[in-house]
Amino acid sequence: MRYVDEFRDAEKARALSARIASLCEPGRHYKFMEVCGGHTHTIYKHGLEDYLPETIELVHGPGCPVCVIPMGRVDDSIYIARQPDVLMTSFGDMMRVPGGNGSFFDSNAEGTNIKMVYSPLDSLKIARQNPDQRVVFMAIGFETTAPSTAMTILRAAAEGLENFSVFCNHVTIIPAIKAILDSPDLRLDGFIGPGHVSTVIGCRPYEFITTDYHKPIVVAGFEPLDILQSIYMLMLQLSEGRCEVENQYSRVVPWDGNLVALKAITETMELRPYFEWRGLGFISQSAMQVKEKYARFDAERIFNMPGLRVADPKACQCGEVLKGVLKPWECKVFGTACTPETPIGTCMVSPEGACAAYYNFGRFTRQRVKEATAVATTEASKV
Amino acid sequence: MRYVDEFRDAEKARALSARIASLCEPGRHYKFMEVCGGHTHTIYKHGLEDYLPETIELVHGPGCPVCVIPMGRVDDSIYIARQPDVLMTSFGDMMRVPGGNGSFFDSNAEGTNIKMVYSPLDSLKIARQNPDQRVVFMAIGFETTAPSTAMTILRAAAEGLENFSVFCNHVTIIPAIKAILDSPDLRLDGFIGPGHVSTVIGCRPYEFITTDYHKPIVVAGFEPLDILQSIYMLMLQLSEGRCEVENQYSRVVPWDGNLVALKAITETMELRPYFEWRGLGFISQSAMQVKEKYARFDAERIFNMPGLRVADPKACQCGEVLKGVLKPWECKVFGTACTPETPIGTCMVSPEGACAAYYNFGRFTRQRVKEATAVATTEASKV
Amino acid sequence: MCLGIPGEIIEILHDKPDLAMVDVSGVRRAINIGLLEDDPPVPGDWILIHVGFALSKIDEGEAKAALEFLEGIGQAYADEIAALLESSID
Amino acid sequence: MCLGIPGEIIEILHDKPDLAMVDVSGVRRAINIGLLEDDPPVPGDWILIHVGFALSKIDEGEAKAALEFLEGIGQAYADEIAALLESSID
Amino acid sequence: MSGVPESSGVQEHPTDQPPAANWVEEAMAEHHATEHELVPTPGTRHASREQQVLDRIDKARRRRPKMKEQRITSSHGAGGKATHTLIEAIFAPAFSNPLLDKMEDSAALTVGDARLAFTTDSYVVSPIFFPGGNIGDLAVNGTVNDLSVAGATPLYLSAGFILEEGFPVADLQRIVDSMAAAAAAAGVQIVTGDTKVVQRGKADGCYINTSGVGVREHSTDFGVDQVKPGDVVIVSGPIGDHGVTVMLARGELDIMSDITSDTAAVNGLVARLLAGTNGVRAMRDATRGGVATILNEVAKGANVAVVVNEAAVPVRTEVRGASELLGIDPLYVACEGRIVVIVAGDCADEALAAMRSHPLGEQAAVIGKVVDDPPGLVLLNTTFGGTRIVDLLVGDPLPRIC
Amino acid sequence: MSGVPESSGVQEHPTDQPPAANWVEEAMAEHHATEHELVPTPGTRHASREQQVLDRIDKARRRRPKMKEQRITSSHGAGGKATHTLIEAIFAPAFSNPLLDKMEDSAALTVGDARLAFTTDSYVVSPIFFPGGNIGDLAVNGTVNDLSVAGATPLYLSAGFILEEGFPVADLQRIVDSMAAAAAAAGVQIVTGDTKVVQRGKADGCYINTSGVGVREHSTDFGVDQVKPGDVVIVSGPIGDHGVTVMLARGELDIMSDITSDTAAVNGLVARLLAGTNGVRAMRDATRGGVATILNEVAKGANVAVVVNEAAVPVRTEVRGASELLGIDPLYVACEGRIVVIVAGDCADEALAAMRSHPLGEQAAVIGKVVDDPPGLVLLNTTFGGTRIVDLLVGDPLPRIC
Ligand code: SF4
Ligand code: SF4
Ligand SMILES: [Mg+2]
Ligand SMILES: [Mg+2]
Ligand SMILES: [Mg+2]
Ligand SMILES: [Mg+2]
Ligand SMILES: [Mg+2]
Ligand SMILES: [Mg+2]
Ligand SMILES: [Mg+2]
Ligand SMILES: [Mg+2]
Ligand SMILES: [Mg+2]
Ligand SMILES: [Mg+2]
Repeated sequence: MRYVDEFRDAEKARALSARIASLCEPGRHYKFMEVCGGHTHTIYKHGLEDYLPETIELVHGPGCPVCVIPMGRVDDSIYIARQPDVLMTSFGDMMRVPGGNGSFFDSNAEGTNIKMVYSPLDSLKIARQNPDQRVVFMAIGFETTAPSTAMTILRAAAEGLENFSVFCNHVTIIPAIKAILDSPDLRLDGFIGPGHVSTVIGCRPYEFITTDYHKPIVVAGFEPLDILQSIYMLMLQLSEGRCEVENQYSRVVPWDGNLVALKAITETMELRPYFEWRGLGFISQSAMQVKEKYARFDAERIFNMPGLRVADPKACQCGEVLKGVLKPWECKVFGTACTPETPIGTCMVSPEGACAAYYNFGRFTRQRVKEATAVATTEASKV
Repeated sequence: MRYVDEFRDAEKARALSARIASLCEPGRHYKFMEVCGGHTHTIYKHGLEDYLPETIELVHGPGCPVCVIPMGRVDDSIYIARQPDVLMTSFGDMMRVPGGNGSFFDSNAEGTNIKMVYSPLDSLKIARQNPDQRVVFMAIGFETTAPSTAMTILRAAAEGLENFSVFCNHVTIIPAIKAILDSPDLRLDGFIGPGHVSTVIGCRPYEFITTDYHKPIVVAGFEPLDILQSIYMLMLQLSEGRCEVENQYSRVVPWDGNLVALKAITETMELRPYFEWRGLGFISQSAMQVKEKYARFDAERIFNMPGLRVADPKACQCGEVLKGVLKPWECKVFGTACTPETPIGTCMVSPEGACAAYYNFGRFTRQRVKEATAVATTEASKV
Repeated sequence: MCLGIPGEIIEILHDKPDLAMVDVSGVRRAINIGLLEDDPPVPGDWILIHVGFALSKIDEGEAKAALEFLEGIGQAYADEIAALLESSID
Repeated sequence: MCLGIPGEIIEILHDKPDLAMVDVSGVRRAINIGLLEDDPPVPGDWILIHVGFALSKIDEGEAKAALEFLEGIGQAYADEIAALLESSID
Repeated sequence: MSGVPESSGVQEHPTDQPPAANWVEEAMAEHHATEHELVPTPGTRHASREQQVLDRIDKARRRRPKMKEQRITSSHGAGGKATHTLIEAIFAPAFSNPLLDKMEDSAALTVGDARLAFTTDSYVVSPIFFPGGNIGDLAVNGTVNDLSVAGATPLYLSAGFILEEGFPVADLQRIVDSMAAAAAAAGVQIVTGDTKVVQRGKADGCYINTSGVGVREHSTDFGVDQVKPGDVVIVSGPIGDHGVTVMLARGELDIMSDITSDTAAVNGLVARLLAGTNGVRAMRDATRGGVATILNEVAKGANVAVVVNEAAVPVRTEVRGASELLGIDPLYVACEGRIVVIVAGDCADEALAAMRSHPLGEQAAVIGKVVDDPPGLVLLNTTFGGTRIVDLLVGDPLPRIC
Repeated sequence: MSGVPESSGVQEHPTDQPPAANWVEEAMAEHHATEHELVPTPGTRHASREQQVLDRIDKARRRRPKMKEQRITSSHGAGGKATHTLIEAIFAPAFSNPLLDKMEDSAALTVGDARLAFTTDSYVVSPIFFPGGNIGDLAVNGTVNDLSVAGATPLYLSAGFILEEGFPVADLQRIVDSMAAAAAAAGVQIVTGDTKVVQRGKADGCYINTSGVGVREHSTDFGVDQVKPGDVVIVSGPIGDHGVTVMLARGELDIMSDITSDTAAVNGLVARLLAGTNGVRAMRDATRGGVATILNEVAKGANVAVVVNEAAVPVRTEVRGASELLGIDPLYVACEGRIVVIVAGDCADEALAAMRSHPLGEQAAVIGKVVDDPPGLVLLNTTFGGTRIVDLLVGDPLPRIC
């Protein structure tokens, strides 16, 4: 696959890996946060950490848009889905995320009709095909996805569709990064910036990280070489004493973002005063809501949801895990109250979250896995 | 079972049979019509003809309320059932009766929702339980069943039910008998009168049969001894030169009928100018429709049915078979165009109809069946 | 025409006086007795049931008379058969 | 975050000009290109697809530059390894 | 309103000749096409016109049955004529092989030296729970029974579940526990299984398929083709309990009763029977379609007549009451723990004695006899002393009003 | 709107403390109940707090799995973790017996001298017709394959149909014809059957259960418990074709492709393999859950580690394209004509050669190796040169956006 396979080349990875190792100051431990869930996925899927020296640690950030949706919003979605004649749509990723009373799958088992769609536009098609149903698109995602929702609202408005609305759960990444940066016990050395968010917002919004917090950030692509190169670029900045916003992903990310996309968002949505993030609590101005002008497409205005919050236990320590202060197993509720089947915090929702990964495979050290695969490779090559 | 088993006693049947035989004039052939499908069923179910001499023949009349419903009315019912949000109810017997495009079963296979009910009142319950459905009771039956429909309409009116109506296909027996009597080639010697119709209309309406047409009639019960006794009473009238309306079924049928039931019918229904009978054509004033006063419960007024007729082939000769003029196999379409799977005339709809019975078992003479069972009984008694 | 089955009134449902619980050989159903309002049945009465309605009361006396007639014919028949057999023995 | 996949524009659907047929390794889907209206893509262009929308055009020059950089590093690494091996043979 | 109209009489409809239905037109075309068949060919033996009509019907009947419907209807699942047509028109010709063509309750296989029986059934009963059982024990017993009536000892069962999204786990647990108990009671093991989940609205809670393997230890083969004139027909107990129970359990008829399903595994009963007599010709469990359907299959399969003595057929009082009220005939109502046995006439006593010695056969009764003529028919000597033909049912036994 | 808010920061919600979800309260209660377990008992070896946490998780994992859900959800049918939990929590304990407990694709029976294999599967695929096949050949091939991978020669199949009222007879005919053709191609006979019709809206057109009986002619028993470190893993061809085909055939994703299902009977391929080598330890067909699920079953069943070489796994270009677009991993996508074979390390070459000599195995490839540590895990050497764990899937492979 063009623009994919070239960036998965093991040969080049080995070279980068050597460069990175050569940049490590002896005795120093590095922690970089990959903000984005997509990066976490790439790192996991390709086993990228095998290319990093033990002294470089990657911290998985809050950038998985389904993982951060709090239980109360899942419950509100189910509340809407239970209203008469409602057909709800959402992305496949949302289906298994538990609310206070189970997930969308559980809710469907009790009679709601929540369907997966590949694109928000598919919800419009469903709405046209089912004029007697009220189709509600449960929208999630960061700035990457918000333009698609915005375009969908604009299209619905242009068509005058009357049985379509959006339950808007779009979140913005900058306030989440800021919340982490504001923590007094922060132990991060730099950020791998979210490449696809940046196609929309560009690279400028990260400048405060370098100017106000003096941490380097490299906006990175999603192939493993992209990430490895970004780490190399971060290490280079650190070793050279620089602290800049750099764009590793220049083949896709324009420095100024996508103005058409930003316009579509600004036309249809506005910032909320605050929004709850699973495991992180309330973060001000960290999410979007539908503007008054498009009120007729706003499920929050159409359906009178209870809007009840579901309390996370006080012991929940996602914030600390995200900041790299605590190991997953050090969280008080890890493995007892908080498990992959019943995740309380954001790090437990996706199997790639730090806590879920540790829960499932904590007993198998990376070293043990590497030895096993090395043995197998050696022996298999004999075959 | 009380009032049932006593009237199924073989001992008494043998005695009656001997009496009947003794009343036969040598060389004379007798034909009696049992008007009622219920009687046909009893005769068939209990093998009653084994008790009759060969010179007494029973002709199965037009009194099976589902068999006489013409294809057009079945099609109209299906048309109604296909309208949005319609839930139709009817009796089990109707489900298999074919219209021009198949039966209710076929129609359900294509998506309609036609449910069987035991009682018209059950349709009201269904209407209450499904306020978003338009429940239409497809009513069939002679005067026996019409009061139940009438009471159901009155109950719906009293409750102010807004999602219930009746597609009225009630027919009246007297015009059908008259149509048969009016035939120039009539070959009947008397009538076994419909016992359960008579619980409602009483015995007086049959008087014209004796006064105008000089044929005896005995209103009969539904156990085999009831029918055998009625035949005995008919034979006795013939042998004594009498011609009267007699009531064999006096334990159930009052001479004057059921005035409450008649009042309920008159309150809610009125005669139609004419109505089509399957295989018999149009008979004037032979069916009921809902009165203007109860228009809101009249499916014929609510739904704008096409009311198309489906033509019976000209060759159809049900009238002649019913009057005893033709044997089933003498009908031109018998066994080719008209079969039990695709019945054109009324005599082919129910397996007990003259044509269907002959189609299925014509090759097995009653004599052959009797011999077979006699052998088995003799041999079995040795066991 | 139309299937009619005898059943015994077990109980008039006092909350719904036009309904009676009726027993048919050990199975029970609530039956509408509104068509018998001129002469309402009581527990122990037998009625004729059609599509959930009681169409008429069953007259025990008439039933008995009918059976007696049938038994009479049966007896006469038996006597004749006996006489016939006797005569053929002779 | 958020899954983005490169695809090649095969055809602009002229009846629906904000839709383009896009090929991803032999499978095809109509993708909304409305977000690229400032610089509309043409057949042969590569775009980044996210939830049915084209988020940006892929810049071939930048991609080439990135790969050249990586190859440069790779070459340097290979040279070093070779040098290392040579030195150890010596 | 007295029912007497002022004037009456058959008359023509005032409008033009209406169109005929498609099927009527097709049927009439066929009619005209075959009409010439009735003209006696010179030189051939002259048959009466009646005989010619009968011959034509016979000829049509011998043709491979065709599905006239374009869509599956509920009748195709009722076990009567439509089910037989579906099987004969679609399944039998496509899958035809000597083992299948026997159309027995289970296939008689031979693998190496092992004589096996193999059978399958899916269970879709509604409601899933009913007095006397549930879909789970029904599924185990039904397949055990199809093996047993082939004279096989049931050994191993498979269990395939199709679950509807939303089905309560507690209900599934109850069903599974019933299956385990039924398997233990019948002495069989469930050794392989499968579970599928379908979307809400694509099933009815829970469907179960069980297939079963048994060993045929008797050297004789049982089967309908072994039946001969002179044999007698035995049923193992009162008929119709299961069918009436389920019909009433649906609640739509509002009829109350204390009837419970007869669901049970009959392998013990069959073992007792086979130990007690060598005269068994054929056995079937009288499920969907009831005893009448089984006997029609026997009559047709063995080309004999079966004569049943109505008064001898055991039917519980309540089953009779419900049947009279609904206008249905217990002979067509399903049992799930009753078997019909055809046994050589001179072995009837020992067969009956053997069956009656088993709890499930306490009320076993000889209900009829096999004779040679008229072949293919089931005849009934009625309680009333008359006779009639007991045909295959056209559809389900539906509640009737007339 | 630039994404940069004017102010930000974590803050408390302005309202009172909201109620906790029930399950959170229960989980917290459990948490408090087990908290004391972390206090090291005096006199016992002092474990680190991390080790204590891991021990506690391990202990919880070894408990018999409990169904947490009160209702069946679609995840229970997806073949991943929820399916395993359902089986282990509900079916396995109720039906437990030595044959079932092996949890193989088919049960290995012995009847008399005959060594048999017996299996069942229900098919509920939607859509019923898809490029490359339909529910009918799928049902025949699937059961043939479950017998084949047990090392058995498939002989006899049952066919149980659940038809929805209204299902077109023409579609049924097409399905039945496909089944007949598939049976003929695989050399098996459909010897017993059953048909049920359910009300409109109580099924999805047509469901089919097939069960199968085969004979195990090889003296060795194949099975996951035979797998040993040093064995190699072979797949018979490109993976994921069937699952991707069906996913796209539903039409909801609006993705076009020329991919067709790989549905095929593998008994010929297996026969070729077994003729070519004595080294086969275990075989499975990689259906629901895909190759990854099979390998997890192997790792757990044999208590070994399986190491897969990602670059060696054959995946068609289009399958890869669709998978990338939808964010799913071909390792989890169902095949219906591909097998995973575990073979002794020194027999890998002959096994591969044997498979490649058969049309269905032309693209067979060694994809991995069995080692002893860490037991129970599937590990992947990625194309990129990294490593990762390939776990059981939590639910269906769903289209993802992130
Ligand atoms: S265990 Fe992990 S995910 Fe769960 S609450 Fe604690 S830190 Fe958050
Ligand atoms: S065959 Fe019989 S039922 Fe059919 S049209 Fe002729 S007379 Fe009527
Ligand atoms: Mg059977
Ligand atoms: Mg069976
Ligand atoms: Mg059911
Ligand atoms: Mg069976
Ligand atoms: Mg399976
Ligand atoms: Mg398998
Ligand atoms: Mg299987
Ligand atoms: Mg389907
Ligand atoms: Mg399988
Ligand atoms: Mg069956």
